[in-house]
Amino acid sequence: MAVRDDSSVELIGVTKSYGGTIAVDRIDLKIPPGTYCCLLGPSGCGKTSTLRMIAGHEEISDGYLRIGDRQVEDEPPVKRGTALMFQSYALFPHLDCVDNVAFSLKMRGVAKEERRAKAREMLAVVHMDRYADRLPAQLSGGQQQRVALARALITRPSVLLLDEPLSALDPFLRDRMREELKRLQLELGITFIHVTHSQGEAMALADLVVIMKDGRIEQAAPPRAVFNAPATAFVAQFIGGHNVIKVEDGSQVAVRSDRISLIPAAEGMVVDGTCVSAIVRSMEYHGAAVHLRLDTALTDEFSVVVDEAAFFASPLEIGDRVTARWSADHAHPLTA
Amino acid sequence: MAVRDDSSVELIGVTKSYGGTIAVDRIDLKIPPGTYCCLLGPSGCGKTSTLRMIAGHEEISDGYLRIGDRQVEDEPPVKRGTALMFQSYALFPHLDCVDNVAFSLKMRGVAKEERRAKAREMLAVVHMDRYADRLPAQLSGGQQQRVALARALITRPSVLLLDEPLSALDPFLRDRMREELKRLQLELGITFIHVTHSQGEAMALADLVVIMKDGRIEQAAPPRAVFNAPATAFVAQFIGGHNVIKVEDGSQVAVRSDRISLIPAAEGMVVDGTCVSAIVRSMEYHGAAVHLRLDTALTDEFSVVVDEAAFFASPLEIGDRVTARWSADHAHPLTA
Amino acid sequence: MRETRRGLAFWALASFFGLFVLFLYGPTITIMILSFQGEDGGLTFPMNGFSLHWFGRLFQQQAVGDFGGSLSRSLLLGLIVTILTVTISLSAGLAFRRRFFGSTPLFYLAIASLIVPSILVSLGIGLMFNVLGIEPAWNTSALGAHLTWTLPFGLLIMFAVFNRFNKAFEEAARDQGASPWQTLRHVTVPILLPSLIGVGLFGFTLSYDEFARSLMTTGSYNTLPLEIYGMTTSVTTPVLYALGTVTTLLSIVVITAALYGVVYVQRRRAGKGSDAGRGV
Amino acid sequence: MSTAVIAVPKRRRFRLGAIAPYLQAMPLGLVLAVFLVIPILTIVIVSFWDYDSVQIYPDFLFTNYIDLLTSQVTWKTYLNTIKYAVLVWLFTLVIGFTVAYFVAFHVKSATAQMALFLICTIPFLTSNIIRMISWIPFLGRNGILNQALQGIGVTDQPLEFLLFSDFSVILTFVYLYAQFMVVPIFNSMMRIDRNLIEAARDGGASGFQTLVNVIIPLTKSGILIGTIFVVTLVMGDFITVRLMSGGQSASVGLMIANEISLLQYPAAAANAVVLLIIVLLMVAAMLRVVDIRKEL
Amino acid sequence: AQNIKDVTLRQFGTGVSNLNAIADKVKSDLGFTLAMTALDSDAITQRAVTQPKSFDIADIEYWICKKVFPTGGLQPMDVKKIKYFDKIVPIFVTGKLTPESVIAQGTAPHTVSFVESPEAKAFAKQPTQWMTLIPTIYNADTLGIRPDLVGRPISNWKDLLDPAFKGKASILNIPSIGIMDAAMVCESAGLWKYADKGNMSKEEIDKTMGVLTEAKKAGQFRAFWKSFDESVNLMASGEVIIQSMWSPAVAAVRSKGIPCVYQPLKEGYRAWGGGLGIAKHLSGLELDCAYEYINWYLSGWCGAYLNRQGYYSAVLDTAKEFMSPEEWAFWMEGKPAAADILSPEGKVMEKAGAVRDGGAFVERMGAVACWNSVMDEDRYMIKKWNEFIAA
Ligand SMILES: Nc1ncnc2c1ncn2[C@@H]1O[C@H](COP(=O)(O)OP(=O)(O)OP(=O)(O)O)[C@@H](O)[C@H]1O
Ligand SMILES: Nc1ncnc2c1ncn2[C@@H]1O[C@H](COP(=O)(O)OP(=O)(O)OP(=O)(O)O)[C@@H](O)[C@H]1O
Ligand SMILES: [Mg+2]
Ligand SMILES: [Mg+2]
Repeated sequence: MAVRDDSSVELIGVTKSYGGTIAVDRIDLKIPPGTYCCLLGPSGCGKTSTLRMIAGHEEISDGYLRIGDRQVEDEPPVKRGTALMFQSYALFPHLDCVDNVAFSLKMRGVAKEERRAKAREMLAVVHMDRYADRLPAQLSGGQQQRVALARALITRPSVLLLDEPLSALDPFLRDRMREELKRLQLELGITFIHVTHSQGEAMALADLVVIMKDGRIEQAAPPRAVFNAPATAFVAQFIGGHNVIKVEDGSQVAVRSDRISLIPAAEGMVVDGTCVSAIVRSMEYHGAAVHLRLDTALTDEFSVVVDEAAFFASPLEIGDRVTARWSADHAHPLTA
Repeated sequence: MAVRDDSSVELIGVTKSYGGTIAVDRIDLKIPPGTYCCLLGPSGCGKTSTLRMIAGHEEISDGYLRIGDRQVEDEPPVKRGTALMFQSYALFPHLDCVDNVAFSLKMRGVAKEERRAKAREMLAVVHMDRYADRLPAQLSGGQQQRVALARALITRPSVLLLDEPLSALDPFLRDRMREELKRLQLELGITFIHVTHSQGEAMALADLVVIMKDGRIEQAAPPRAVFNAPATAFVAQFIGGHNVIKVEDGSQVAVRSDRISLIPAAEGMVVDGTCVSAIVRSMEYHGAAVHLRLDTALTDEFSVVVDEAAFFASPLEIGDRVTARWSADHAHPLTA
Repeated sequence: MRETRRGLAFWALASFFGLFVLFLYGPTITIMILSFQGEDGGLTFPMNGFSLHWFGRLFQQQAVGDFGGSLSRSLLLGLIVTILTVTISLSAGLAFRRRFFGSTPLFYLAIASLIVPSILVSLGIGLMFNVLGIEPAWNTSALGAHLTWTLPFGLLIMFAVFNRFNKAFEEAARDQGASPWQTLRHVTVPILLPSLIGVGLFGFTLSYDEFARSLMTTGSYNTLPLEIYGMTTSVTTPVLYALGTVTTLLSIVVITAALYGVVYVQRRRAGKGSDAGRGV
Repeated sequence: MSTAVIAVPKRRRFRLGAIAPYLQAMPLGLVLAVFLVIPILTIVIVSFWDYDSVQIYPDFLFTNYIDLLTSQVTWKTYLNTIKYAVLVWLFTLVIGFTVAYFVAFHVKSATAQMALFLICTIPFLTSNIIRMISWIPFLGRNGILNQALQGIGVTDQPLEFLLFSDFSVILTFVYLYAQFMVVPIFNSMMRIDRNLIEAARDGGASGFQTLVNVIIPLTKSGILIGTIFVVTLVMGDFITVRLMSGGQSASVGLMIANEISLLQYPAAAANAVVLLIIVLLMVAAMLRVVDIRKEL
Repeated sequence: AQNIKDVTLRQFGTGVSNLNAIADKVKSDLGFTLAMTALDSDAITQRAVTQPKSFDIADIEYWICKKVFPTGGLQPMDVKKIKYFDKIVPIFVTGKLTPESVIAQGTAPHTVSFVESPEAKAFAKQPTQWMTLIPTIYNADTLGIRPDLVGRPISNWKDLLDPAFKGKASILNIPSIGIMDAAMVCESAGLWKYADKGNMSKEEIDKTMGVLTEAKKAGQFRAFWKSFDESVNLMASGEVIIQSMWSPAVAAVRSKGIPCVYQPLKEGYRAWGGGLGIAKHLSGLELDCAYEYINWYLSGWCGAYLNRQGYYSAVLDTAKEFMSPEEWAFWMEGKPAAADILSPEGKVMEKAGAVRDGGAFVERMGAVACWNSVMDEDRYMIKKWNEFIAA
């Protein structure tokens, strides 16, 4: 399906303050139509507040919000063309799946038969037509999520907002639902704004990753750009898989953990532009790779990812001395 | 610290039935002293039931349980030398951290000053001495977890039981706590039995991974053995990173996703011993690697993991035709 | 297989509970036995024969007083109190979810309403109506007096209920285009229905039984408790007990039916199967 | 992007949401104002009035209070009432706690819990007065209990203290009000995370230690709410005390009722104001311990 | 115009006289509806004072009238409209049953029966045209005893405090009435003589209550009763074997087959009387109906109905016409029953040959020592009574 033009979202100087505390601080963000956008950041950074302001469940303290070509910050939720999927799904416990999905049609006064028929169609889209007559309490987490999705989609929103939709699922299911969300978004051609605090999830899903910290945006870019060129030390650390290293001139660089190689220890704890003496602090087996944490003079945390086969060819023990080295090409300079 | 000898655990034909349903079905398991053991399996497979039987909070319906050299299935929790850390931590909300940790000493009648001093020491071990006077409600999830750990450890148990200790934490904190758990286990030299349904967690932590299904043990082995030689198709699928492929003689083999290479499509959808024609169904960016899902004639799910740099050197699009191939050395035969 | 045993504590507590139930039912049972008094029997033991006489008399006119009228007044009053208690407490419960100016004094006023001794409320309302020249009646002043008793309970229950109520349901409804009124009608009320029924039942029982607050507020026509008490100023007969027996049996029937209904609905719903807790 | 929008001044619309709480709280406020505040004010005002045997006269006198507070009877009666309140509180607490504990922690299925609860509720649907007076034939000199006791040979004389005594008063109070203690305690107990009990056991606590160190502290709020109910109900009662003591015991409520019966409204009002203040002080002291709004 | 059938008069009073049978008869004889509400005596006082509009007809006792009438809720009745006014037993008019009788102490009905004018609130010393209450029923109370359990003849009020009956005696817990019983006991025991038992001085109140308090502390009393029913149950269940009692209550005990005697005593009776008053707000057709009702009340059927229950009615002549000669002889003349005496419901109350306790009407009402009363010192009295209960 083609991208829907009315699904662009633009935040201009949007601010949220709760009494004295400022939860979201003058953020600007432009999301092109048909984008899968992930809001990523540590707990309390303002992700949910931002999402709820877009949804219209939280008043915007200051700033403007545009969806498509309309300015909507004073509109109620229905008039914005957004739909929100709640973290706990918030399915109405007293209604069965059909009636849950048909709820918004009922509110608009659509006749019973018609709205139930439409709801069944929508349930079919999420493969839940078999469970149409069940109550939410009789559904598993994944099934509930699909119903919640159907309920959100039946209003034909141009923007779907999701607050940590996958966090309540077990890891197995999480992967499955992740794929399905992405498929749906491509199919519908609308914008998804998805809040998460898992960098893996954001990487896997997003066209646009927005990394927030303390109510401000640190970086907003496609995932590859974020991973290969983190803008700040915070971004590099938060998305993981990077070592942030201070270089001589006082500035910092980021080096991907899988771009570092370990060689037998040179004498002493040498520090130099592209290599450092280290002691193995801990090791974790991750199937295809082994993750090591090293004690170095450079940083608190120095992590290295080594291919499993290579690692076990000449295994290391905790406490072993090694030298870690990397190529200067792989050292990406950071702004702060 | 040296391994404590009395920390071995042995389950012999242990069964748990709730009324009619059998939750745990005659399992045998021998855990050597000082082992970090992870119980892994899908929801409802009986992990919690097993753990709670070891803890003594659930009666063993049938079978025997040995801890150290004592047979304990009829002993109350305190006498078993086990300590349980609850998933939700179960800190006493009316007691501050010190009193939470000192609880078991109080029960044993240790004088107030003495037990509070000891509790403070234990809080120091988990770096929580600064928060000694706070109530649980005033702590973050990670802090609560440390207090719970301190409370479990103060009884000097020979076996520490943990039911999904990390699932309530955000991913950032989860990694940190994981490292800390492992460190503690090595330091104390006691056995940890840790329930999880995250394969990554089990791999990263365990000396012994026990994979359960429907109340039975599918495989119990060190993580590398599990990853490189999954015993059954279920294990291969559950731990992930594998493709289970039917071969000519009707038996199945497992091939690691990262051991598969993609080459430009040969004609038609060819199936053969070590290669298969495929169409790219979806792609997920994972930072250092890209995960692809392919449609093939072989299995429902065919996944391939490609190094990021290699992938973007000659990127693929959804819908592209490719041929996936692997070396026969990497095809590991499965028992069922 | 080992048997699951119940500990000594269980049986000790179960016996205690049994004794408590016996304690609660002792008088009820006494009433039942005595309602079968012979025709010449009185309100006390010893039994003077055995008959259904008093049940028959229950449906005839009494020498003094009027069961029919006062009972129907009490039932009607109870019903009005129930409806008002439910709506007012629900409405106030909704209000109290937000801090608003005067919320704390209002809350403490409600608590005060609970602890002001009943005769004072009764006397005060009676005097007030007198001063204002309004005629007190069971459906005005007594209604108000009863509400001062049932509303605080209703409010406390609503607090408890709303503390456990997930606001996301309402936001979801708003998101789906429901107006505030539609949200209340189609989401909040249905979800809270069991609790609201609980508040209603509670309010009804409190009102149905209220004596002291009715005493000076009922006006010309008595409610049942007053009527019963008034009847004791003359010769009373085991008809009183017959009334007690009949109302008790009636409420047992109603409650059992309600319980059975709930279980029945649960069974039927469960019949559709459940994947809850399964990772599908 | 159009930057023109930035020039638009921020407007804040009037929102119904802002006054909604007031509208929603209004019915409650009105009922309480009309049927509680004004009547109580009336009583307070009248308590300063003068009266003779037939009329009351607007005035501003303290004599009603002086008479009341300087009389020994007042103190005696208040003491007696408080004695009832304390004893009834004690018994209902023990009973209420034990019953709630049994249903909350020893009955596993939710359906069974509900059924047991309903069993405890059914007697309350029979009129209070009928239930109260039916204790008389049970406890009387020739009542069921005495006959049973004599029948099984526990005593050969009927036990007189069973009826028309403090014993029967307290018994009836406990009988009438135990449920007011059971319900809030049960409610608190059901909110205790079951894992806490296991955590206590895991820490080596015996059943009794768990009770003292975990369950009781966590049930405090329920106990408190139940206490408020029971204490205020007993403090204001007049009918139970009169009927069950055979009129031989005094309570504040009874004293007020006697004054009202002879139309000595100002005296009754003064007495009522004192009672109200004492009860309010007691409750205020209890509320200091627990914020019930938070604990519900 | 308003139809008399649509009129409903609301009457309240104690269960003693608020009988449904009377309402039924009113409906059939007069056509309008009489709605009866039964209350206990405290509630009656409260309602009459605080809710004067909640009733049309008040059925109250004379001592209550003393408190209620001055509050203005009732309107005096014009005796010219009362057909049988001249035939009302003189106790309620002059205070003397016979011209020679001594006026009894206490709130004797005639002292509160009249006011000077329709607006007056103060009682008149002499009969006037304006009457506050029209008497309905009255009686002379004495001690009721369980002859099977007291074990000896009872002849004086002081026997109530005989230690032999420790834990088995009772008195009324209505302060205004209870203290009168106590006064009878004190006088009977020869402790002192009251100037006017119905209007004691503080000192007399102190002394009287002192005696009661002592007895209470010594465990003399089993219980105090407040309502008719309580007194019946106390006696019937054997909790109490001697107590001050109402005549119909004795009858009620006896009707259960339990022996009970309404014991005439040397010192005489403590009497009480009730009457009907008309609410202030009544006017027009309703007021006419109220007068009609009162005239009907005195016209005999009602009197007979009440007499048959052991009370006395206000106009004896009319009642006599509605009673059989045997009944009249038994109830009013103190003669042995010539035939079985039946209750209004048709139950046998007394077997043939029985004699009414206390004898004839004149013997009983002629031996009234005092009336239930409200004293000038009632404020003090209540205080002392509360003290007594708290003791
Ligand atoms: N209703 C509120 N009142 C006051 N402060 C609030 C409110 N909601 C959020 N905050 C504060 O605003 C900040 C941002 O909260 P927000 O919920 O948006 O964070 P988040 O990024 O979604 O965090 P999380 O990952 O924990 O969900 C936090 O400091 C939070 O404490
Ligand atoms: N108290 C109980 N009564 C009846 N059945 C139970 C009870 N506890 C567990 N079960 C059942 O026993 C089986 C195993 O449950 P268990 O809690 O051990 O699974 P689990 O592996 O811990 O699952 P999860 O990952 O969801 O926690 C499940 O089918 C469950 O429904
Ligand atoms: Mg959030
Ligand atoms: Mg589990």
